[in-house]
Amino acid sequence: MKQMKKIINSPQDVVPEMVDGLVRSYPEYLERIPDTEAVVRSDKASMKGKVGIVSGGGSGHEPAHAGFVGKGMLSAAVCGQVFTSPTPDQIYKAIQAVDQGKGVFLVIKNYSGDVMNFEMAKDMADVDGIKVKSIIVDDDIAVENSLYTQGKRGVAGTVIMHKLVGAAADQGASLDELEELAKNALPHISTLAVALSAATVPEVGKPGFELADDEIEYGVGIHSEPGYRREKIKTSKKLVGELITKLDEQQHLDPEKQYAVLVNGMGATPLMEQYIFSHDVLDKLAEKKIKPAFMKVGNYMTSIDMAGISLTIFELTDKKWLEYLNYSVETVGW
Amino acid sequence: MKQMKKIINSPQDVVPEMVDGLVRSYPEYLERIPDTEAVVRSDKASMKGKVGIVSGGGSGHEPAHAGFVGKGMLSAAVCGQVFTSPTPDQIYKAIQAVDQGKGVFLVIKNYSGDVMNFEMAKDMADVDGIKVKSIIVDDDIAVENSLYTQGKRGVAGTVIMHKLVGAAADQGASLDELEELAKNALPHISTLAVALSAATVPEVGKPGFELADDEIEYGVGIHSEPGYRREKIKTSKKLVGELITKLDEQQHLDPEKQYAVLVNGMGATPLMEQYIFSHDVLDKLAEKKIKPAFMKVGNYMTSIDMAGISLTIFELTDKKWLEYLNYSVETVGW
Amino acid sequence: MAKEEAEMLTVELTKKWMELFYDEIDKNKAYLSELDTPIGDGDHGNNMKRGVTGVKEGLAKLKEPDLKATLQAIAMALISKVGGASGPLYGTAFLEMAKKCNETQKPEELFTVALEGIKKRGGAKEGDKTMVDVWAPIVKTFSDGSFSKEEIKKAVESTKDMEARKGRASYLGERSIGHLDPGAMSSGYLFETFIDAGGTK
Amino acid sequence: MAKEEAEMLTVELTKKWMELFYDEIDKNKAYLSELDTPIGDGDHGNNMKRGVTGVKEGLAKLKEPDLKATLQAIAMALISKVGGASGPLYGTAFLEMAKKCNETQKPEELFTVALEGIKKRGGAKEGDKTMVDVWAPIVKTFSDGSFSKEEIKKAVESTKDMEARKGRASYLGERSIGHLDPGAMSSGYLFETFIDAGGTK
Ligand SMILES: Nc1ncnc2c1ncn2[C@@H]1O[C@H](COP(=O)(O)OP(=O)(O)O)[C@@H](O)[C@H]1O
Ligand SMILES: Nc1ncnc2c1ncn2[C@@H]1O[C@H](COP(=O)(O)OP(=O)(O)O)[C@@H](O)[C@H]1O
Ligand SMILES: [Mg+2]
Ligand SMILES: [Mg+2]
Ligand SMILES: [Mg+2]
Ligand SMILES: [Mg+2]
Repeated sequence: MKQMKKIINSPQDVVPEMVDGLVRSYPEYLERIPDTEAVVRSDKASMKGKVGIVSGGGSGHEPAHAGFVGKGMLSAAVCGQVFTSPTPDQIYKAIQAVDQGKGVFLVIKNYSGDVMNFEMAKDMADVDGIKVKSIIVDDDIAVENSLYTQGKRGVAGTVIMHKLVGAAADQGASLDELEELAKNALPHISTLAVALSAATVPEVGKPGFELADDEIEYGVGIHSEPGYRREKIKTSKKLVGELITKLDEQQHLDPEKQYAVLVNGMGATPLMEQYIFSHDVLDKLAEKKIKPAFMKVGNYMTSIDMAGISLTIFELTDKKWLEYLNYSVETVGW
Repeated sequence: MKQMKKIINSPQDVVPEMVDGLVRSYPEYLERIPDTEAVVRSDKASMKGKVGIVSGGGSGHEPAHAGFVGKGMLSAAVCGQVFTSPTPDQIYKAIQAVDQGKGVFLVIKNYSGDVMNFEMAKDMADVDGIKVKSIIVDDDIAVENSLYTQGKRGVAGTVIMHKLVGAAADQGASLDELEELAKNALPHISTLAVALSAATVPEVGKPGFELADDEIEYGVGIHSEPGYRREKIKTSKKLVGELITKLDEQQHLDPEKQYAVLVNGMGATPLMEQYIFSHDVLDKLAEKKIKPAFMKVGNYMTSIDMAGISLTIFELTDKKWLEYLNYSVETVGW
Repeated sequence: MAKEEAEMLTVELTKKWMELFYDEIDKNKAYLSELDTPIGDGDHGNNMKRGVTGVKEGLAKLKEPDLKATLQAIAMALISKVGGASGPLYGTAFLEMAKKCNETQKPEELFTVALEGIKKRGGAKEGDKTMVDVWAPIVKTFSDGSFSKEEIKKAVESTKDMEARKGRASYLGERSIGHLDPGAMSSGYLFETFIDAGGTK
Repeated sequence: MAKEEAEMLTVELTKKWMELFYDEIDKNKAYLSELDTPIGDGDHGNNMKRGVTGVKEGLAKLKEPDLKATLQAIAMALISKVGGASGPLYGTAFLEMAKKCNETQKPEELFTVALEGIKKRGGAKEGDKTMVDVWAPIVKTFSDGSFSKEEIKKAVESTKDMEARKGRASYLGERSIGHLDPGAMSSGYLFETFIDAGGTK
């Protein structure tokens, strides 16, 4: 087992130091909410009269979520311990910090921890009379959906959701309108990943799982949750083939329809590989006579130092959605 | 020796497929110059009546250089083979593609190959009557400067140079003015890196050098050029301490002066670590009573999948320079 | 199996209980995270350790508290320090106990409302391979007087053969079988230290 | 050491020479990259292979070329395919030969202008541990008639003990001592295959 080799101080201080580094590096965008690991826009005027958008989750997914705080996107983000949901008191403080009397919309990834902690924060805000609505993002199609389990996980598609509700809120959408937008868009967002290596949580000190030097795993989650199949490593073309076949089963890709595509590096995968992968994605889609109306490639929802990549396909059934994706923002990460 | 594990097809196809993936993912910014591995702005109107800015170099530094092509920054970038300078014919085509009669300014990194190939391209453009001037960036203070050698290497500071001349050109600066700006700024840009692992060139298949599991190396170049010292891995604070001490010797950091700071991930270093490192940089500078006037953290001038980080400090002796850094751009990578 | 009646919950008992719980979590931090590795994300020990440290600090700050304030402080510490899935669940459990404790101090009645809170918060049922699979059978042992370390161990062990349907372990489906549930284990410690603190006559 | 006079450069000789140079580079591609690893970036073999492949393709496209067109095609192929430091240097060498070849076809005179081109382009002097350390002594061997494989080998070997002052190897300073220079090696192949192609009577 390889030893952990990271540019950190003490594993316990990873989150506070990281949040501090981010906020102080970008004072033009970001401010820390006092006594929390939560980050809020420093441009307060940009939030005036608008519904606040709060997201967050465990840390280790940088630039998600704090990197998406800024005019046109999130109002605040709450940073939990590494791979651990933030606590309700912190989420609650973020809700208070962004509420302008128009209510606050929460973007939550579908993990038991996140859902419960955000719900408790919502309960606290209720007592305050702050109107709070939310969407639980569950775009990872690696996991079967089922009423009897936790259901699908929230992964890179969450960033698409941030962008949509962020843009709509900036344009003055009401809390109810945001909820409707989020609910309508959600089923059209699907993501699937392939991992070349697992992430190492600093406090754990070793990778979440082991893959042989020539092995990859399809369907791995952003916290090293196990995927659906291990194989010998394949060419980029073949990896893309597998992911698109699965995404197609879900989405029924159709040349008559419009799509947005997000290619997302998991943290240790260089852009070189991401662009090659994108080349193969575009080729594969072109075979199906599809040319994305919107595309983005880079590190958006990472898994610390995991090597791997995820592919998100978002069917644009409403033409407003493309506008929201293209809407200009002022953030560190988008 | 670990086997190479990358999301690629054939090692020979890495550059053309990567360039293709990048350009097709971002048609709103980028276009490929026919029959080349060079990338030009798709927004041609943004170049009208202005001096063209061309950069480039070996591939493997993504998003550099093609990711910095766009309004307000580069006009075109030429992508060589991995870690190999592009050829003069391609550079020449890029010069032709961006010339608007106002001349073309080249940003070159100080490697024999780059310098010679760009110079040959300049000779070709001379024959055409295209006025060409250039700057050779050599910001890596790990290497001693000397008249009798190649001198210092060009590394992450090159991106700062792109930003400065790009913004100035967009504001209508002449070729001579750009040359003056570049010459004035260059001596104030210093960079130093620390590596946790070496890059693996796909056609080579193994890392450029080996570091033990608990070893780091100071002063490594962006092509795995050897650094000046190996040590057991230290805390982020101590790594920062070493880099800032060396940069201080060069720049004589002074609380009365203004600085811009670029923290640059080498490709496989997660943002989590980059933000922690930034936290320590800001603390260390604060000890010296310095608060950067501009700061940026992320992957800008990478070394394929190297784990490591570089720190660039740029003394802002001219107040226009801060304006140029903050000038808004439309690129994939800035 | 000794048939013993449970003590009424008091401030002293609760404090003693939390001290012992702290020690037990501290001792087994690595083990809990280890249990959380094959079927979770390997942080349950760290999460709980942050929680019990918060509880210790929270209780130290209270001056002459009543039972309600004590239970509330425990709840708030767990809620604000643990995070993850287990934080809101343990937090809710103690919050429900705090709400109820002016009415009754009988452990079985307090644990009953705690369990209801956990079920409501997390939506898990018995057999889903979660801490509920310790809480539910243990609450029942109070009525027939079989509350004991043996029963606690049995309940914890019972999660081994279950297939997870809630929490992170549920992503594994069948592959979750054969592993103890980490939250069940930490709940086991909670009840065991209740006994050690003198929670039974 | 045979004292032989050099043949005049012709289209046929040049073509044969380039065929043999292709084979030699092809055979030693991995070795050249290996030489480039400790003191460079490990790509010299790949760079040269792209170059000679380009030369082969470029020459195949020419219909009944004269010597100038032949040398020019070689130069353009090297310039546009090799990249890195060696591309412009080899390209310049053949470009200078193309410029001069209507005036003289004597190898020593053509190699002399080629060497001047290399020196001008790269700024390296003898002793800087570059290909110049093969080109410079070899050009001299023509005047005393000592041009031979032995002299080529000697020149290549001479780079081993030098400290690099140009190119990537210069970043190593003293640590570059003890390694052959890859560009010197490939230049050695160039001159050896010139002999094999019949470049000496
Ligand atoms: N919905 C749920 N209902 C009851 N218990 C749950 C639920 N989800 C998770 N758990 C419990 O929480 C434990 C995991 O806690 P922990 O590792 O601290 O949180 P996380 O899973 O967020 O990392 C599981 O072992 C299980 O006992
Ligand atoms: N300035 C120079 N003058 C002469 N030869 C040089 C110079 N710089 C480099 N070289 C030669 O080029 C060789 C390296 O070529 P190559 O590996 O193809 O390019 P790069 O160094 O750009 O990767 C060196 O071994 C050396 O012989
Ligand atoms: Mg967790
Ligand atoms: Mg090279
Ligand atoms: Mg866990
Ligand atoms: Mg080389």
